[in-house]
Amino acid sequence: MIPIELYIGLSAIIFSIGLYGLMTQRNGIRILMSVELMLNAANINLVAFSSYNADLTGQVFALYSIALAACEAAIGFAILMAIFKMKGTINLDSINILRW
Amino acid sequence: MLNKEFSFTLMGVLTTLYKFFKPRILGIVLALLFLSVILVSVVFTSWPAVDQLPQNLDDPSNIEGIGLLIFTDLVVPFEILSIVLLSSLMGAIYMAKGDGDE
Amino acid sequence: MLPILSLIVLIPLVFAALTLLTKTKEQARLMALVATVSVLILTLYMYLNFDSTTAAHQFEELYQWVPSLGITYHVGVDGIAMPLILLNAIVLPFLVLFTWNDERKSPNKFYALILGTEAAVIGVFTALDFFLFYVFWELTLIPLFFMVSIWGGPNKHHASIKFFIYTHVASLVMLLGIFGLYFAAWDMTGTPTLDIPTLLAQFQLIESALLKDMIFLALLFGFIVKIPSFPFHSWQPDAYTEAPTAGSVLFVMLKIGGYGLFKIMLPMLPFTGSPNMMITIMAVLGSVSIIYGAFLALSQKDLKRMVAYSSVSHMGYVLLGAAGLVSLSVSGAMFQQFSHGLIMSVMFMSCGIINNKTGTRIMNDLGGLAQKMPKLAVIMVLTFMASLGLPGLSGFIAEVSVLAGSFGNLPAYVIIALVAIVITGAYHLWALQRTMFGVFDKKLGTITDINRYQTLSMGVIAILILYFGLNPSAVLDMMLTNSEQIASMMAVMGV
Amino acid sequence: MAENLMLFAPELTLVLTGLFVLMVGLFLPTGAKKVLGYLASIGILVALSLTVSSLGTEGMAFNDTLSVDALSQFFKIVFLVVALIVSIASIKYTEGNSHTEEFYALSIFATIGMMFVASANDIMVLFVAFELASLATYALAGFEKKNQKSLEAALKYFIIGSLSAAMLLFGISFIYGLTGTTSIPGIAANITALSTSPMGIVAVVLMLAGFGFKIALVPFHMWAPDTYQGAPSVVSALLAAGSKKMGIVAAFKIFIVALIALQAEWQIAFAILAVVTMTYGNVVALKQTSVKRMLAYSSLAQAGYISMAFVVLTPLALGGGILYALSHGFMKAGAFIVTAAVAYMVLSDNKDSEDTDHIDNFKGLGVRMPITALSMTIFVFALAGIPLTAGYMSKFVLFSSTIQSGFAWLAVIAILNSAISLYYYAKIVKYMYFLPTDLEKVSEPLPYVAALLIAVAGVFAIGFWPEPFIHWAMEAAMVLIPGGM
Amino acid sequence: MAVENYAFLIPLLPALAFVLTFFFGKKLPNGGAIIPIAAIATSFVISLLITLNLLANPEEVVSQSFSWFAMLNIGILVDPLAAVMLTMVTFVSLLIHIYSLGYMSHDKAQSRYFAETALFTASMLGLILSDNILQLFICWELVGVCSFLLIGFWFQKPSAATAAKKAFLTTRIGDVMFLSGIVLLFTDLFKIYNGAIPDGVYILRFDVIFSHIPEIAAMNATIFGMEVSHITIITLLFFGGAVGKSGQFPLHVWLPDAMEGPTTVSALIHAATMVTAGVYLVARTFPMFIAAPSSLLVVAYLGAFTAIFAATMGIVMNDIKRVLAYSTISQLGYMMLGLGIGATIGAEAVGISLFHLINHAFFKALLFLCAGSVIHAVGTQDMRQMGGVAKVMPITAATMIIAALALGGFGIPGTIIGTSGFFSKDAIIESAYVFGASSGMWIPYVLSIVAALLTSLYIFRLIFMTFFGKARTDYGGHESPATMTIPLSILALFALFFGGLATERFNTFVSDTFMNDFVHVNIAELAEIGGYHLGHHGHEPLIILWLPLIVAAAGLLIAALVYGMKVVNMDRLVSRNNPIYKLLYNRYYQNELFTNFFSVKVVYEGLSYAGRAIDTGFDWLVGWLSDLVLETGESLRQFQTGAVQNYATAVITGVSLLIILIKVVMEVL
Repeated sequence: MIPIELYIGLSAIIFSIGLYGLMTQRNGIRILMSVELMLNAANINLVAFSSYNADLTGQVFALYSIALAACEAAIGFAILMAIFKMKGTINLDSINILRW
Repeated sequence: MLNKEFSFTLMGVLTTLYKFFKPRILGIVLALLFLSVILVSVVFTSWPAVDQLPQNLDDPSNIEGIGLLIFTDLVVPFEILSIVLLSSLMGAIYMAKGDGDE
Repeated sequence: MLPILSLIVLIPLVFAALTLLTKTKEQARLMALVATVSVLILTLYMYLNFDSTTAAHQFEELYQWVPSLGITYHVGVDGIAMPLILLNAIVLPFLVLFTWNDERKSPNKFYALILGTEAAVIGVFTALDFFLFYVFWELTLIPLFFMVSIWGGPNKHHASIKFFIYTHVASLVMLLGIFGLYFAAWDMTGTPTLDIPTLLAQFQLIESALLKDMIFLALLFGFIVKIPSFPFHSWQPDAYTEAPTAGSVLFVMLKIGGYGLFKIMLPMLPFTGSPNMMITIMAVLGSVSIIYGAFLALSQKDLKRMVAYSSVSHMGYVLLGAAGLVSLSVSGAMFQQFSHGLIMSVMFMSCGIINNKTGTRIMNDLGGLAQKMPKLAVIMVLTFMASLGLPGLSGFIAEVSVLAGSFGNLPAYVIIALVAIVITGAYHLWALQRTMFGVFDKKLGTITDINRYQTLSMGVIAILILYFGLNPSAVLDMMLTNSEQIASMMAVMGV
Repeated sequence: MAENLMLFAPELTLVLTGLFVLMVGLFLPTGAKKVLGYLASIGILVALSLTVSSLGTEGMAFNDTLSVDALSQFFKIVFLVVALIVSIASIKYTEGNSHTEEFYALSIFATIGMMFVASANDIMVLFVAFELASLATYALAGFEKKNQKSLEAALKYFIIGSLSAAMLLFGISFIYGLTGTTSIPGIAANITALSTSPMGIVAVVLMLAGFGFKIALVPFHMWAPDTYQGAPSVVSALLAAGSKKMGIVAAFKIFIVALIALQAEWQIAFAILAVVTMTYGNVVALKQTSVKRMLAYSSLAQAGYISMAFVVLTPLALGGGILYALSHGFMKAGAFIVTAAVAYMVLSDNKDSEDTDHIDNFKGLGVRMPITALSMTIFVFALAGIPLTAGYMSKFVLFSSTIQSGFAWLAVIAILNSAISLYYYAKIVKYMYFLPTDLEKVSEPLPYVAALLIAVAGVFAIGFWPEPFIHWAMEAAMVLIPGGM
Repeated sequence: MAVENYAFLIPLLPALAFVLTFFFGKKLPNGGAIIPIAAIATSFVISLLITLNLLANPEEVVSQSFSWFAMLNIGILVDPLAAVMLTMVTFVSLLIHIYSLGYMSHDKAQSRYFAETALFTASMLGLILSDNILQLFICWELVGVCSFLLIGFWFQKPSAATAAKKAFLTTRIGDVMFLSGIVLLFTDLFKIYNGAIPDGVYILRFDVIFSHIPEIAAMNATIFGMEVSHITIITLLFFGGAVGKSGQFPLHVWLPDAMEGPTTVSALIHAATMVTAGVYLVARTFPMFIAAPSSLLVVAYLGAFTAIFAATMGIVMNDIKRVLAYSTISQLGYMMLGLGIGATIGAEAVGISLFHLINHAFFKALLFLCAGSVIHAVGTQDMRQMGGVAKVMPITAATMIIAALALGGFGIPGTIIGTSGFFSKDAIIESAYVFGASSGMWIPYVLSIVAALLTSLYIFRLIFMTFFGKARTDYGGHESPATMTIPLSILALFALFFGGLATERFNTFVSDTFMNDFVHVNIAELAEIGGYHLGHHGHEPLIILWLPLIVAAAGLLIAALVYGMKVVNMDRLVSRNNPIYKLLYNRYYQNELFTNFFSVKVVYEGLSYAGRAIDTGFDWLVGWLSDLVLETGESLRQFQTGAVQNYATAVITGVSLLIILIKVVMEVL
């Protein structure tokens, strides 16, 4: 039997990887991927807890959140596309006219 | 060029490592900090339901339960999700689509 | 019964709005005159019907406003407020007359702001609810801020911002004090109220001496910045100097700091944790203001700035008198506010005229103006004499009451004030000598005497200075009634 | 079921309005799309009047996943009022735009999301509705897709939004794991496992990050200035005035109702964040040259004030916070609409203007657009807390309750902050009235004026006659702490 | 008809005249001079009638009080002391006004002149009439203001404006002391009544004050380790006021400068009004002084010192008016000395002093008016440019010599033959002798004798330099018109005969001031409070009676020898190389010390600029604070880098740190 700590540990690691990606990457797509990673880490948690709590709500939640992640990705890509169309790049370093 | 790629001197390794880590070091540190905070918390938490895991083993398929839940107890989020989908679709299309009218 | 107090606040407010809509200078000034004169008439009516033998509030009106927080619309006047309302009501029509022929941009806004200030200041004096009090208190800021920023001198932005922020911070601290009082009373009685008399009565029931001291000090801070007293006076010379003449006069009318001192601080004083410390604070600030303002006035080159600093010095008497805690000193301090209002308004009008006609206020560049402007010279000499405390004029009554009244309790501070009298005389005379007397400088060009509106307005106020100097009882009686009440409370508490 | 639906008539009206606008828009030529704005406004107005008329009704619906009570009613009114102001103002903003229907549909959907958050009684509903409000506004922020700033605003908003959504979800997952339920009252009932473990703090902070993103609390605020500045002004109004309040109501529900057992933890967190946020917001706002950015920082500061309600946690404080939310809705929406009007003015002077939100454009506004300038004066004075405005009334209740509960230090900091804030608010007024301009007077577009007047009316209504509003706010606060702690 | 009931008109009529003349004088001939003249004449008549009535019935003092404000009142009190003063002031003022008709006839601002002199007279009359100390102070200050206005009458002259300011400020230093005394007195009385003053009791009225002298004397204050009675402090402060007003050392510096006004104004100031106010104040509050012997000593010593101090300077002045000015200071010193020796002779001191005051008023007014007449004719004030004026202006010369004789104090002891100054001044000198005899303190007496010598010397120096010898410059002069000479003649008559005629009655009449229905004090008992007994008049040796006359004659002789016959060459003495001459000529460098160093350097440049620096400091502090906040804002802005990864970093850092922070805080709490 796998202790739940391991699931949570896994999800925490995945989440941290997502965080790391978010902090260091310059490419918009990679950023999006990092976000997906984090959302899915949370999903792992939800499903694991659902299972350990013998309660299906968590799994439903996970489903919803997958859908939300998809929506988010869609919007994110659309924004990146718009930016690409205007500037020809999705390198986030070049997007900092709004500051201070 | 060749010389550089195949140099396995200690200095070279260190330089490469340094170049790799320098822009990433803050991210790594912070991610590790976050991870450690979570993990410490996880370890010091007494999780309640460890023994009860096998309960679900007799019905490995949850699809039916999930379906029931979606359309009974949790119908509201589902409905809202539909609006979310619609609006994100709308938003995505609007953002992504070229300007035909120009 | 006519809701006379509401009327004297509402009339200027409504007319201010109407004045904003006018197009020409003629309409605007007429509006302003009508409004101020009607306030004057109502106030005189009130004054004549005022019973100066009682310290109770008169002409009260009370309506519920926000019952859940204990906020009411409660107005009324007593012997502390009445003279100050009278002061405003008297000076404002003449201020309008004074500016009758002036040319300035957007006169409609100008007169609207004058009326707005009048409404707000009178509002403070009538309010018997802390909420209302604070509302009017803050409202006085806005028109004056605009007054300075639109029509002010070359340094107007700096001055207006400084004034605004300085006094706003003070008001906020005062608000903290009000909150403290409000909730301490709420906790005790279980019902929220912001009614000033009720809260003042409940203040003594608060158990924690520390809390009482904090409340007292917070309120005191708010008031003394407005007075203003050393060391929180530095907004005042800038604001007074940069303001247009009418603005300076309005600033002078803004006697709300001292009013709060008498109305709110003194009834609370004997019940604070350490009344003696509070008295010392007030006395020290008062006497230091007196002498410090005097020295600074002496060092000024700019006539208007000198007058502004002299105001710091004079308002020191208000604090000193309040700290004296004898009915004579307290009423003298109240009278000082009243008389200072009259005197300073004429002084600022004189400064304004001199600045207008000669284009400078630097005293060394002036001189011999008495030859060209004899009428102004007469009025100016009279008011300067009043300001330096010449007997027979109103300033003296106030000073002597404060000094004689306070000496018993605060001898050391009174001696400081007495020393300052000489300095006060010095800078006044020096200013007179350098502006009015001596050889007329041809560089100043052709200079005509003041016009008849200015003569009328300044002359009438000057005559009032004389009148109240000879017959101080006209307002001092009602002040005495109230200050005796305060003093007797001190006596009961053994302070 | 029917009663359930009746409870949600305002939401349903909005959904129908959104869909209707979207459908109609498809068949209309660009020139005629102006009518969509009116349609949307009418729909919102209907929803608003339905909400107001149903004030006082209470009830649970859909297996207790949604609840209608004083709190949700109050915040629904806040969102609807903001939506109404924004939608009226947008009539002018979207004029001549071929994508009007998308704009209106998205803003209405975002409003629906906010309203569902207000009535959510289940953390899952709350999360999904939260995401609805976020996702719809991501696109809105980038609505001017030819404008680099707008796109950048959208991107930053989106990335930080996704991050905080992930954190929120992560936090929710822990709460779910340790309490075994997603129902808000259920969590409160099963809190023991969470409150006794270190996971409690983690969950609280993760949730805080999620909501703090919306509320714009330091350090989760960093998107806000950029986005408020870059996004179209009307959208900024919706974000600052509406979606910020959604974060607040969500935090109210989660922290005060569900996680009340962890009160000590999140009170500390809120105390720190409130102080840091209000100070940072005010201090940084001092030197801004973009009015929208200044308003964004001011909005940060206001969020800091509202957060004080979490620290004090008395009925009066919560009532004050809730009242502040409403007042801030009026003031901030109004102020951003003013920047929209100014942007319109600047663009009508010069089509290629870049910095439409620069404070220099406010020079002489008092002459050029008198109504707009006067409204702006009222809004900034209200934000600064000048009496007889909504801002003062709310500060009065909130700050005074802080003192009442013995948090005098917090009140002192807040009051000092509001003194500092006066500097930059006064600066705007100074630019509008005291700095000269040689440009002509501009006719003020009716929609903007109408929106501004609504906001001004709201500001003065609360300022002059606060009694009913305080009453409602207190009732709403009582929902959160029934016992009155 | 009871003329007493109209006593209030005495100051009121001139005050009214001021208003009328000020506003309507320009339209009337002679600047409306007739109004004040008529008003003052009426006042004079009333005063005279009251005085005569009082002479007949010393008990019938006039006293009327009205409540003013708080526990203070306004009222009038005409007792013998006030009555003689009133009569003198109205009389001299009337004559000066008449004289001014001619003297000021060419001045454009005539009406302002007459208005201001009327007010000046009115304030002085009000001062005399006051029945309470506060009202006295009020009029006291008004007198100061009028002097300010009149000294600065030709305000377009910078020197006049400066002199006016100096006069006002210097006297104001004294006024502040006076006011301090009133404040202390008030506080003490307030304490005595324990704050509850019965209705109808006006605590600053003289009768109330005097009746509480024992209680006040019982109060003590510790100053620099010394126990001082409050009565001593109060009287010293009052005397401080008198020092300022009456030009006693060291506050006399304004008096010589006050010559910047018209000569008639100088006459008014020096003879009738202003300067006598100080003496009057001490006389009026004499019962208090009696109870404070140390104060009386101060009065006596300072008076004697001033008498000789001013006389030394009078010798070397070349400006005719300045000589007279120093003479005034010196004579006022005599009056103070006369009061100061009251510790020995009791209430009689008031009589002696007042007698000299009255006589001095006559001959000093006469001296000034004559000097004015001479200046009017000659067109200069410098005596070195005069000489032989007697030939041109016989009446003026004659009257002035009479005045000089009066000032010098010529007369035959033991008879009633003598100039007015003789009777009063000798009385003071003799009292000083008595004082010395009873207390062993001889300094006042010695000083007063030497001063008598100097007095005679400087006044005859003036006479000889001005009227005799050859004309030193080419001036065209003529005798003044009748409006000027008639007042001169009248005054000359008084200067000659008044002393002799009044000397019998005067002392007792005035000394009775403190023994009537209104003010009833027992001087002897008060002296007991002060801790001493009044002395008794012994019989002075004959030489003491004759000594003043001898020194006066000696002075006359020296003046005649040096300035009249020029038997002694003064060139060596009168030179800048002679340090004593230099010291005297530069007036002991008071101007440098008081004005330039103390007022300008210490007060103006030192203290006020220090205050200014402090103020700038406060401003700077506030500015610095606000700049700090602004700068903080500016630097905090930099955190907002614009790079979205940094934003994410901030969020993540925030989350991690917040978790740790809360944990830490939870542990700590």
